[in-house]
Amino acid sequence: MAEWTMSAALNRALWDALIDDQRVLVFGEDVGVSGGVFRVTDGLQAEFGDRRVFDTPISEAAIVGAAVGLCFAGWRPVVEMQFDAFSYPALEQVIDHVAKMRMRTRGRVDLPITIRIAAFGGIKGKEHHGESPETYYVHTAGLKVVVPSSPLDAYRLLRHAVADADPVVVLEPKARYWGKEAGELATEGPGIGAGRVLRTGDDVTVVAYGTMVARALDAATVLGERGVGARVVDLRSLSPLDEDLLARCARETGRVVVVHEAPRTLGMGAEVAARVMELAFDSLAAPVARVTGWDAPYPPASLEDGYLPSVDRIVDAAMATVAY
Amino acid sequence: MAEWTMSAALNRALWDALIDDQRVLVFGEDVGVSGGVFRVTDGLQAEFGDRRVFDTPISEAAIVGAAVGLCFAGWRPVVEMQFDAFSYPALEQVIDHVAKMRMRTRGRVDLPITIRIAAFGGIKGKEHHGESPETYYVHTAGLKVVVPSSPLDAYRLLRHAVADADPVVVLEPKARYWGKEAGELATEGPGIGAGRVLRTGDDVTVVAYGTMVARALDAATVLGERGVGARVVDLRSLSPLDEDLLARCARETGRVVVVHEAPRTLGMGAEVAARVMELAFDSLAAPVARVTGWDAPYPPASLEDGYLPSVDRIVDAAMATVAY
Amino acid sequence: MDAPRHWAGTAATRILAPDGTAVGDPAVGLGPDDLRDALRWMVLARRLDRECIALQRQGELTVYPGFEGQEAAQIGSAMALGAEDFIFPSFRELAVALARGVDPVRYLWYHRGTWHGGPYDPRATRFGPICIPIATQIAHAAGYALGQQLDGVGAITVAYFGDGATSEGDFHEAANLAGVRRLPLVLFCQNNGWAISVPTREQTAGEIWRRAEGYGFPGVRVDGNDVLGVYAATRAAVDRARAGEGPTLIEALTYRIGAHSTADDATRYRDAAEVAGARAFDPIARFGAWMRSAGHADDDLLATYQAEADEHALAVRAGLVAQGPPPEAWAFDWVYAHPPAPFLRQREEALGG
Amino acid sequence: MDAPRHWAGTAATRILAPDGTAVGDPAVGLGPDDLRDALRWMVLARRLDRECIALQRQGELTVYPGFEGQEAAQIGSAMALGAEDFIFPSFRELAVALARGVDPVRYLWYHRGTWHGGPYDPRATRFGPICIPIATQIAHAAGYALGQQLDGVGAITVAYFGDGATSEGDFHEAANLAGVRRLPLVLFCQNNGWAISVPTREQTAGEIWRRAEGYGFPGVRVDGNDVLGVYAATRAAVDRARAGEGPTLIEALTYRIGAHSTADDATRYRDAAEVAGARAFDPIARFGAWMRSAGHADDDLLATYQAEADEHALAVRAGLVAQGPPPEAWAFDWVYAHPPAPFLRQREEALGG
Ligand SMILES: Cc1ncc(C[n+]2csc(CCOP(=O)(O)OP(=O)(O)O)c2C)c(N)n1
Ligand SMILES: Cc1ncc(C[n+]2csc(CCOP(=O)(O)OP(=O)(O)O)c2C)c(N)n1
Ligand SMILES: [Mg+2]
Ligand SMILES: [Mg+2]
Repeated sequence: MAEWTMSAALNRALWDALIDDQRVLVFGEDVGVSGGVFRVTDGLQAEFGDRRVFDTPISEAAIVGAAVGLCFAGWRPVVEMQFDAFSYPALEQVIDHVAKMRMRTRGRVDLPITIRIAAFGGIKGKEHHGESPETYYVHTAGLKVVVPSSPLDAYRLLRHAVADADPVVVLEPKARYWGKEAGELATEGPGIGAGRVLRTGDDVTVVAYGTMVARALDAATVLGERGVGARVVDLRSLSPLDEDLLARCARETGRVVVVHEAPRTLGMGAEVAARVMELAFDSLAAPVARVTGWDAPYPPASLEDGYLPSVDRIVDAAMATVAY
Repeated sequence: MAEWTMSAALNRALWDALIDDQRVLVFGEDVGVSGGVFRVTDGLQAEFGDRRVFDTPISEAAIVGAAVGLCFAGWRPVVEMQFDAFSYPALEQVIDHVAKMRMRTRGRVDLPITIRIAAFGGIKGKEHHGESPETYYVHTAGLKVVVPSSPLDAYRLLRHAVADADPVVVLEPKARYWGKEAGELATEGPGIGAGRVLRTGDDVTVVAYGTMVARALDAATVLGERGVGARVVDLRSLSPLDEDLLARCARETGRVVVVHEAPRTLGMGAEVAARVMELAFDSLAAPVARVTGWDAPYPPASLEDGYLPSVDRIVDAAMATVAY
Repeated sequence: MDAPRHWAGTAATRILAPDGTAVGDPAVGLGPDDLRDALRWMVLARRLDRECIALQRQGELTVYPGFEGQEAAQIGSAMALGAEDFIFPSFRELAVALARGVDPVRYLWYHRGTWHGGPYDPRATRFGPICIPIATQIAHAAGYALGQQLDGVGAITVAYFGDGATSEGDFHEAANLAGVRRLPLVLFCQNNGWAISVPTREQTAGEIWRRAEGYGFPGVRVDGNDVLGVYAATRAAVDRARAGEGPTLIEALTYRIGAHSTADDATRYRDAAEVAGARAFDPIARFGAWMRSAGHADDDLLATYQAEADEHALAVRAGLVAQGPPPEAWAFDWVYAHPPAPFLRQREEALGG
Repeated sequence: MDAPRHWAGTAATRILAPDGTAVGDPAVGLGPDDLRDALRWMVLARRLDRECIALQRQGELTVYPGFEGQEAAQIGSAMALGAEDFIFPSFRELAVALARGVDPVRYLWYHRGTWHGGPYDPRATRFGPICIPIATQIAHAAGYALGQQLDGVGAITVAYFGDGATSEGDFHEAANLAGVRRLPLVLFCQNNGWAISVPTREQTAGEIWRRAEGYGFPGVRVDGNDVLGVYAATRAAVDRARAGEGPTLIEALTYRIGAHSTADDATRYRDAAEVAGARAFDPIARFGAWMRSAGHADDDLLATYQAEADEHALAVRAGLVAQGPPPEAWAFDWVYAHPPAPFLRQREEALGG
């Protein structure tokens, strides 16, 4: 069985999308001959030509704005924002147009834009290279936002994103680009809007996404050793959220811990907590616990470990929740 | 006793700040001779000269970026973003620099920047003129974010914001610019970080800010007629949140409704709900209810009334919460 | 009379002098019928603009941004385009929309608060949504032009924007991208002297048309109140773009006779004398004078146009005031092509209640 | 040897030809000691740059962006500044920092992952924080220059940035603002031919120095590998700014000899031949040759500088590797001047645990 890194799986997803739909375009900074900082677009220009895969000037707003215009002309743009923070210059275009243009044109223009962003921390990178921008996108109505946690799922989610008639932001956990998974790449399986249970357990549900999924699984192992059955949910789709899954897990375990790298205040944990409370208040035996980055700017590499949720912090929070 | 519109109170706050501190500068689009779209900077240029109060080109990123540079030179910039959505082009500067520069310089450079934004809906304005951008700012660690709901408090909060050594985003509820309040303008009273109780009641707490405070008060009146004692909290400070007040009210009333115009998902309601659950879970008799704008782009004027939380929706949510 | 201040500096190309005498070759490629159409559109547009201001005063429109004085810039440029060409407007291009065949009632849904963006069909009219976030539409235009180039369809794109828009990063990024890829794009700047209360000289210390050179393509400065000059300049840019020679930046010097919008009080920042002076450069009077002298128009024709314009304006009014609020469901109906389940639940919550 | 491709077009001003012969007047205002200083800084900087690459390979730095080939552009411009002038750098200006007196160990904390932004004191050194979000620092520089202008202190500001940065909206907005307010600002662009993998010709179809005209101030194109030419051009711009005549855009044509950073493999997108060709234009060899021929330097002096550079590099290395991780509390210590209560509770939660 083939073994895939997430980078290679994403590369293959773009490759297959470019084959399947002649209207797919891939562009951004350094995605062409160089093949991308994380090699996700490696070889695409050689294969598909510089008409369909090309570099742009360093102009994030124009990259996204041009994608909007291309949709009017019936194209299906896949754009890359090189790192999380470098998507911010395009936020006006994303919020004002990408998210709203279909509504603004009363459905006459679909916006099948995929915005790929190398996101999240954990690679001891420089400042602006470790941010978790999901809140900015998830709060923006009109977008869909997904985060893969494994190579095979990255392939699936990116294929779904590119095929979707609506704009999808794909936050690629850069700390996982080189993680491997064996299996066949396939689009079948849970699509956008579905979470998945990666480990069963009945005492507490640990909700995570992206890089934090592996930590949640490690924490579940430790919890198992301590006699606590932790169910691990990979959210995958931050917008829309899989409400049914969250409600079911909350009802079945009565205790929920949510984990993310982003600062706590108005991080995804806030929405998961609020939604779980709305959907399953009577089943909750303890408050939903948030294990998150701190409400401070992402720190220098030397302090990264203290900022990101560690296995210990997840375990402690789960234990406290169970003991509540 | 003098009567003040919020526009006039804000104008006086800038006036007084310009007098009190010679390093205060006021700039932005149309703030000079025109005096601002909502007259908040009316007369300031005539009084303080175009050295301290001046128009800029239509360059929001450069307006905020220049404010950052001015802080290095020891100035205290107050910048205006003309409408909510027109603050988005500056988000990169806000997130990457305004929020982080003090940390980045290890405290050697303070960032006493005030970013005033005419925000929120309810004036039957055009698209991009009715947005609630608070989530983008509140989630961004390193900022402070306040929202006045009345003229006297607008004066107080803006004075505190300008005087603060940290960057403060002041979201001015444009639907309230012409609302009046009688009294003396004063800086004394609750500062940044403090909420306030505007109406007492023991059955349910309704948390709101900005324009929604008046609706919450109206709803409380209706609720009172139905025998439900609704306490109304004006949040005022979205970041930092007044955790003590929220915890106390949740404990005392056991039921909380939070109201805002922004879309529900990752709107302030999510954070209030999560925080209340963390701080007062055992006291909660019902899930925190969120009465909010829908998870859709802000609609055209003709559909605004169906989008914004109405008194009815607040009353219904409170009744359901009380009956839970 | 002095020309508006922002017309100083490099002389703009023109074919008709302000008094209507030809100072260049009026044979720009428009036949007598086309010329009369140009005049007719300008008359129609001005009349409708005034009707809109009245409609706003009467509460039938929310805020309305008038374009009086800019008719030549808008009609002259619009007429230089082919049916397949695509326009991305700003928010002040009702005259362009008219000439393009966009239903003005639908267009005005925007200013009535009935609908956002493009209430008309942007694909069918090849006229993009009205765009308020300054300069963002220029990037859309660059993207659309890129799509045309990739499709090899020989059509071109025009972006309209104001002097103030040239200060935004999006203008710059889109223009630079257009240069790098030699896009079939015309960047049409209506420099009307004002961006709300800020005069062009406080917007930039340079001349706008000169920006083009830094992007590696030509810039031209044209008298925007001379419809023939505008047509010729736009036509040249369009032909260039269609021939694969890349973008052109056109700075059309015109003047905003009215306030920024019906919500704006221009007397706060602008001398009445300036406006009065600018009226001497009126584009319709100029073109009308030439049309008469060239024998293409006479009093009767002008009276016919005026009558037609009255009728048109009243028909638009009637269509508009008949328009009630849209169904509540429209707040949800087109947000997503594939609406997610939680979104549909909210829709239910909103509309069921 | 052919000059790098992006040097084509308008000829750059230069004082020393690539072989070190003077083609302009070398009396730029630098005395023999200054000239020797310039050479010494260039030698020191190159040696330190190479040390940094070694340090990165050895795991003592995280990613490091080298500047080999750009020494003349950086040292020549830095030497044209007065002590009161303020610099807002990008992320590749270690040579400028050195000449400015910034402690290189502190500077390198950045690349070691010890601290973000400006680990040194930006106020004391008058050297702003290292800035990675492309072009954002140019707006800071404009703001600082505005502050200097308001204070009437006669000092000026310099923003450093690359060719790629000129495609960002922030470059444009800041430059335009500088023009409008005639700010005492020098916009110093090191056009090193590449923005990661993208060559300048794909970054823009124009010439960068020509952008200035559109903003209403002068642009100049200088041979960035000629330290005297760079000094003279910067000095002229600085004098202009100091005299209240406003900004200047300098495009210094140079070449990035190394990869974009230690994380980048330039062989994926760049021919070895191009780099080999560019080496023939080496700025240190050029200046060294002239210094010898002018009698300002000889083998002994160069050997001294080289020895000093070795020593310096090793001292920096020693200082750097001695630097352990900072205290955990630093993640919280400077976020706010007045830390709010909930923030302090989180700090407690983080550090107490
Ligand atoms: C990004 C953004 N910032 C600010 C505004 C507010 N605004 C609306 S129109 C306008 C002036 C535009 O001037 P110009 O580009 O010259 O066009 P004109 O109004 O003269 O047609 C401004 C600042 C906006 N719509 N978008
Ligand atoms: C806003 C933003 N977008 C993208 C990047 C990623 N990035 C880092 S360096 C670089 C190239 C910069 O090129 P140039 O301005 O020529 O400077 P040089 O690297 O040649 O010194 C890019 C695209 C970034 N740092 N910031
Ligand atoms: Mg204008
Ligand atoms: Mg470069």
